[in-house]
Amino acid sequence: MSGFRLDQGGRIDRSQPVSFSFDGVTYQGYAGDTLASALLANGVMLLGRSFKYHRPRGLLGAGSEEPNALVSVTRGPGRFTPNLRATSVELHEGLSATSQNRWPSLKTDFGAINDRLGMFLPAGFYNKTFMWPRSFWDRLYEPAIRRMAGLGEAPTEIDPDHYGATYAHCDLLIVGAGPAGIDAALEASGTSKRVVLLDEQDEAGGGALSDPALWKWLEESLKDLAAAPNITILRRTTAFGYYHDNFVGAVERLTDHLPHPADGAREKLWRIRADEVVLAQGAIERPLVFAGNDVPGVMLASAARTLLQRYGVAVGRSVALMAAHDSGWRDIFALARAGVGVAAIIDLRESVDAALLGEAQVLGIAVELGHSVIDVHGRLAVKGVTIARNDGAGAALLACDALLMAGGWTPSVHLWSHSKGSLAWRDDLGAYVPDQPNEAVRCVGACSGKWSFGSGLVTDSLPTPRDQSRIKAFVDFQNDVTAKDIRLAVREGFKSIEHIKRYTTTGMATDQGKTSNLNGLQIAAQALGRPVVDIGLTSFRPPYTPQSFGALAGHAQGALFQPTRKTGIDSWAEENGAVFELVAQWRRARYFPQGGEGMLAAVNRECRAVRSSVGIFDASTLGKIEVVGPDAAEFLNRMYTNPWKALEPGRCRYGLLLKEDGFITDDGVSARLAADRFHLTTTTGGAARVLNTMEDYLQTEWPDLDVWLTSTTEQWAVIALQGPMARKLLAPLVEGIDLSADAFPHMAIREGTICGVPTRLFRVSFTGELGFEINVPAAYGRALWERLIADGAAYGITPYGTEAMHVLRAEKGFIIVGQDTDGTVTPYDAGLDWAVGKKKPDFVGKRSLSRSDIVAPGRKQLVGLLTDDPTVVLEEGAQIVADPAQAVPMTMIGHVTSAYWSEALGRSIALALVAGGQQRIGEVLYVPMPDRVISARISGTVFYDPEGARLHV
Amino acid sequence: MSEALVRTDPVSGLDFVSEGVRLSLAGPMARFSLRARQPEVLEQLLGFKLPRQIGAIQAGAACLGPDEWLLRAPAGTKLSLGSGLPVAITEVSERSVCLIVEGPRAAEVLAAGCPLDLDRFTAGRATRTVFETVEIVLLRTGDNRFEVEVWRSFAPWFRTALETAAGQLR
Amino acid sequence: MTRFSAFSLFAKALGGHQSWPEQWPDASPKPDYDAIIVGAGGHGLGAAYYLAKKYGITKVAVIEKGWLGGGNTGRNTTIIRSNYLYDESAHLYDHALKLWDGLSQELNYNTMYSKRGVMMLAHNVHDVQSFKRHIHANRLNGVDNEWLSAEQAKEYCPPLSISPDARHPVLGAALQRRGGTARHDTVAWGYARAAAALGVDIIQNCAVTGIRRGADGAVEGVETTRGFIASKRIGVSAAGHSSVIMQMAGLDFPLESYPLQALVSEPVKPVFPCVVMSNTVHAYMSQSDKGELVIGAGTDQYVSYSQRGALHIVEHTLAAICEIFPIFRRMRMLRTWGGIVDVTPDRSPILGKTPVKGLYVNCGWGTGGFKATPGAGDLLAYTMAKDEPHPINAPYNLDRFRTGRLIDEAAAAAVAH
Amino acid sequence: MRRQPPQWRIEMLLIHCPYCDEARAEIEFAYAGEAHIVRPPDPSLMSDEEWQRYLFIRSNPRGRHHERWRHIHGCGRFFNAVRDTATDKFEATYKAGEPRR
Repeated sequence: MSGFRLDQGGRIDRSQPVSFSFDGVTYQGYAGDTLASALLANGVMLLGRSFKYHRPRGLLGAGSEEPNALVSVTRGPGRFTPNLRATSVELHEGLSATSQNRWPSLKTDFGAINDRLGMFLPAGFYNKTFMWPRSFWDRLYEPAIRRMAGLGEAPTEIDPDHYGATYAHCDLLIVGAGPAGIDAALEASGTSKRVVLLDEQDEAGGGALSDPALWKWLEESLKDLAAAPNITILRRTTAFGYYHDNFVGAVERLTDHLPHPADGAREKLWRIRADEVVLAQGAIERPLVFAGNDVPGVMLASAARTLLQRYGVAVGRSVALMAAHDSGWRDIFALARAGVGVAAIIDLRESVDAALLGEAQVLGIAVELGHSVIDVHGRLAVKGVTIARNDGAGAALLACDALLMAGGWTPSVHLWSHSKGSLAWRDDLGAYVPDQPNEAVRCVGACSGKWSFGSGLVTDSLPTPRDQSRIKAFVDFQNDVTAKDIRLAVREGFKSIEHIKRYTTTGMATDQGKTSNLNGLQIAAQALGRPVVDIGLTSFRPPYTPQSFGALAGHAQGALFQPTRKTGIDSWAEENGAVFELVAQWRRARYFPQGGEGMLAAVNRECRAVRSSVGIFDASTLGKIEVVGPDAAEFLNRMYTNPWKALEPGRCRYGLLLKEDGFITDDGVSARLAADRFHLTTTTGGAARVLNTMEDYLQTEWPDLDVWLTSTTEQWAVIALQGPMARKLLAPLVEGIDLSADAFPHMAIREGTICGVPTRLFRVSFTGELGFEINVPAAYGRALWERLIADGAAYGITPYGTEAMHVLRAEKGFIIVGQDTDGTVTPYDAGLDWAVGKKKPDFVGKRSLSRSDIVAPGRKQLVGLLTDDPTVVLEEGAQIVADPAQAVPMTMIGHVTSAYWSEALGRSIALALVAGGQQRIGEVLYVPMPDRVISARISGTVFYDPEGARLHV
Repeated sequence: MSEALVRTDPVSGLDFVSEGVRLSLAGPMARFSLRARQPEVLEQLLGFKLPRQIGAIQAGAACLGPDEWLLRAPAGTKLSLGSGLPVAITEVSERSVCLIVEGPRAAEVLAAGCPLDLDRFTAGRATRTVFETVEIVLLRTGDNRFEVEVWRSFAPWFRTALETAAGQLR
Repeated sequence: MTRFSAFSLFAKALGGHQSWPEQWPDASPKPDYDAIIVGAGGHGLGAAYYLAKKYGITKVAVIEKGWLGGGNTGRNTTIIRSNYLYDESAHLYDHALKLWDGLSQELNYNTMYSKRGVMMLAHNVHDVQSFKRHIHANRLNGVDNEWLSAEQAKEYCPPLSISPDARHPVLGAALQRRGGTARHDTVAWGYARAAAALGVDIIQNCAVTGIRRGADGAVEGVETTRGFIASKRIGVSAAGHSSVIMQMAGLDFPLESYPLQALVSEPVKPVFPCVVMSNTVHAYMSQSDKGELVIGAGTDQYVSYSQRGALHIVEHTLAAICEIFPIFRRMRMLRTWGGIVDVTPDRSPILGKTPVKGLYVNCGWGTGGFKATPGAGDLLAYTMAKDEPHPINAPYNLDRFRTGRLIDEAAAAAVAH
Repeated sequence: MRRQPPQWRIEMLLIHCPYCDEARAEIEFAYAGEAHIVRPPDPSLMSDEEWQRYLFIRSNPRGRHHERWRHIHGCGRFFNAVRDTATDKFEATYKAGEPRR
């Protein structure tokens, strides 16, 4: 036992004891503790195991920079979180934490065999081995390496928590509520500026929280800030990334510090746009690099002071300090004054400020200048250290149960660097500090390199008489990167810091190198014999500290993940047992099974109804665009492949749209309502794309045209009524429209009313039957649908879904863009020559149709395909060959795009894209399946009623 | 003719009330998309003035773009379509529904997914914008009152998103 | 070159690892070379290696403006697969896949190629049709790819949610078992070390500033920040910066460069046994040998060389990941980064000769370059050595954009109807 | 080739819409490719080579880039912008039809 709770002091609430457990053992702490401080108060020094060597580890720091003390926390079913820093886990009643990366227990970890074998596992060892025998890699080595991976266990259950998100705007965003951040906020209080001050800790105050002399100032300042109406303070909020134009991402933790279960969102994503950003992120103390610097009980001096002043915890009963910087003296003086036993101050420097020496003398602390720690004794806890003069002589044993390291300070320039501000090297600090900003941002306080901690010596690793190549002096504690690993990387030719980082993995652990980067740089520079600035600096990348997937996804979870668009009639389909499919953003009824029918039976029944009587189909998802203005016809003429100017009002036309590269992108039947007004339709998935493309041409290429486009997709519900009885069913409901074949021919549109509401009634057919598409204002779609179902009962009206629609259209050889075409198909390939206006001088995509490979013979063309065995339905996507006996790789000449059982024809049908297909009508080709070869004959694409007699009735 | 068809709304007509905010569905209204290069031509045709500044609302018409206005008028309002003129008038009454978000925390609820700086989007302004990935037309009709036009099929998602955001206020 | 093996590791360990030699010397430019490769990524170093190894051209320099492997080689999500639809693509990527197998032994450098399988999720009827088309075509091309039901997909990847109530329910998946991952850096380092051992000069921190052409138009060498370096054969393999380099030779290319984002989680114990991709929700994921979940997202919408991560992409990608793998919602994102990918109009690469004599190009790999690394290197070397493309890369010429013979895998996957 | 708006948009850049005369979040905008590439008045007069240039060749500079954006979830207008592709900073935005900056 080393650490213990002092009788007084700290900011914890001693009136509120809190019980919690770690690795199944129950302990007591106080409200205001972190898991780390509470464990230390209970004498628990061993908190984790390192990644590679499984070395026993205790605390290094006291904040979010902590690399060692990683734990898993369970908050009930589904609420398991690995890899949390014990220093950032707030204690609450019932907190249950476990250690990680050890088996069977934290004290006895078999994985620590890696530590014994450490000499054979230097940086990059896996590049050099596990290659022979070759067959062992897949079966043995690789799975074994994979099993070694990771720190904590992954969650295994679905997280029941939810997460929130918001945008926020402010004039001034201050990141970090330490003294510098608070000063910046005070300065802005009472102004008209909207100020947001955020801090990652549970309490505002930053470094002031560890300095009782500042507590009164802090209390008063926070009172002033709370009273200022223009200032918002966000605690437990980490600004994790700084993006373009002063856009800062932050996550607020809302419930993890409360006993569970807790109400409300667990975390909230803040997306903050600020006119100005002030970064007051402070600085992080740097460890020193020497043999045994990772034994539990060796920690940052500032962390020991924080544990003392904030939490009333002493890190040991006999504490030594290894300093290269004045700040460590201040820290250990604080411990001494609080009554903690101090073993000695060891300082690398030959001389230090006389005031420090004087104070040490007053406090009765032994001082060894010009000395370094060269070894640490103890495995699970510090038992003592060996020190020696910097020239290697005078080795002596010093008994102690904790060792503090004061290696100087590293300004936290993470967010500054995210914003692409430049950095300048400061030799005196041995650190990079902010230089030129790239956004409206400034750094204040310690993160700008300004602090009152005193000065120090910048080191790479401490001098030692021992063989540097044999000792483990850690640089990156979590990833177990030692000074000798970095020297090995340099020896092997890795000379830029990015290479060294990747080869050794230094700085790539979950702390992202907060305590290790600068030491790594110094050691690499020393090994290379070059100045630090010559070897570069690895980039800082968001996030500042790890952030949960849930918070970053914000409220886009469950029902809010992405909208599922539904028509007004969808609810009827759901009530009537429809099976749905998702098409683009929409949900569409695929078929309506009755009495336990499977899909095929249902679709056959639906198809029969359409061919023999009448079927009803919800076509509301089709895209609709109203094109209005004197130049409407001219505009469409330029966009579509076919001519539009001569289309008479009241008539419809099939339109085909190409991309400028000549390939089909969309199609639809459109109507001319008046000389200057068209009602276009597009595919369901193409609506937004087509509208955007049309706006693009209109605004950019032809701004002189007087025509405007309005999306009307959602204005209209569209009900397709298809089948020989369609007219009879419709006639009694419609007013103002003569439905007779002569007055209202196929491919015409009429406006009138139906059941008292206005309608745009299309006489069109995607089934080959007499058919109407009834457009009514969307609010009336469901009511009209129900009326048609009721009135249609006399005719056996049958609702049909997208699957039957596909079958019916395929029987007629109508293509579906995106299924029978795939973005590489021209109108000629698709057999749509008739839809191309040959006399038009230009339309979008026309020029591409005459490129040499587009007019070359042998292109894949859409044809029909009839299997020799009429009962066999081909598989969509199946490949077609001419010679089924050839060896793999086979020469494939096409593929099946659509294939169905045709109830009307009593056999299977298919559409296919086949090389030179239109010249192959009648040929037999082959579809090699895994288990057999299917033979099929090429045919035309229209299988049913090729004369169109059923349409024109 | 049998009885008239009844309207169906894509979201509940019931109010949702949470601390500091109320969500409700506006009743039916007529909506028109008005387009013209020269607003005078539209004004002459319609007989009223249109706002010229993008983002302004005047006489029920919100100027959404340099040549675009959204006119919201009492249900049943009919307009002359201006056939032959260099204008485009398209009825879109049923394309969207209008959710009313009101109360002292209305702006906070909308800020959950809307990237606008609502402090600077004062009463009397209107714009097309987004709530997360869904397009909306946002009209601020009072300091604590917003009307949000959202296409019908997105309305259930949008309403759920607003209710969720309102429930998460603390 | 010290041969890498468990034995050499053991022997060196006894000496405190003091006697490992440099894996490649940091070369300075010589006045002239038989061939110059611009760009020391996996592709460029691979080309140099194969030039020396297979075609006997050893007086080769690889010129890199930064540090080798520092571009997209070191920034991608390391996915390897070859189950492409078109013959041209299947042949190209399968050529690479065959080279991946055994690459560690060939280079005497463990590239950690792990055949853990790449599974692509089908979320709607259209996906199912498209994947079946791929599977049929792959089978007849001799490329493994198989259809899994949703339940089989879940069995192969237990974290997968196959809830039918999901916004994008999983209807099934296409699985290529030979697909997998490799350790990205080691591919570049392995090629660099092996190429250097064959005499190739690897010249880092040397930016190309111009391409010198003679009176006949043919290349004569490159101007660099470290002086002029002569060569009659220059291969450009500069990924996101290809446009900039080609413009130095007076060539405008059909390329645009976009930021591509990726991220990793904190490392956790093995939980995710394969690679899963979903085009519908725009996300893909695997777990590294270190335990990090490695997640790729889509490209940003605008042309950029800034390599600056974008929060929106992260938000949408993680929402998608949590939708498909809801058990990972409490996992935490550790690091995000961006690469620059160069994209052609048909999203397939350009690999071959250019209109300038002696200038060869390997670019336009978009988001798919890593998996092709050994193949692209080999084919670029072949093309440079023979001054004509190999049949595998012949279709990937520049001319296809003029004639219309595009190789558009993404278009073939098409849009939902 | 004309670009389609992506499936999602982003909230990172702040873009000044020259029509709204207001800086708005990028999430309201859709990128629309390089600017000032004018569709030829009569494509049939172009060679395959020239047509290819129009369709596919892009300057893709590292530095100043003229590009189009559409304020798709705002005023709906396409406009032009000059942006430095190395830093993503906008130098200017201006209305469609105005001369190249």
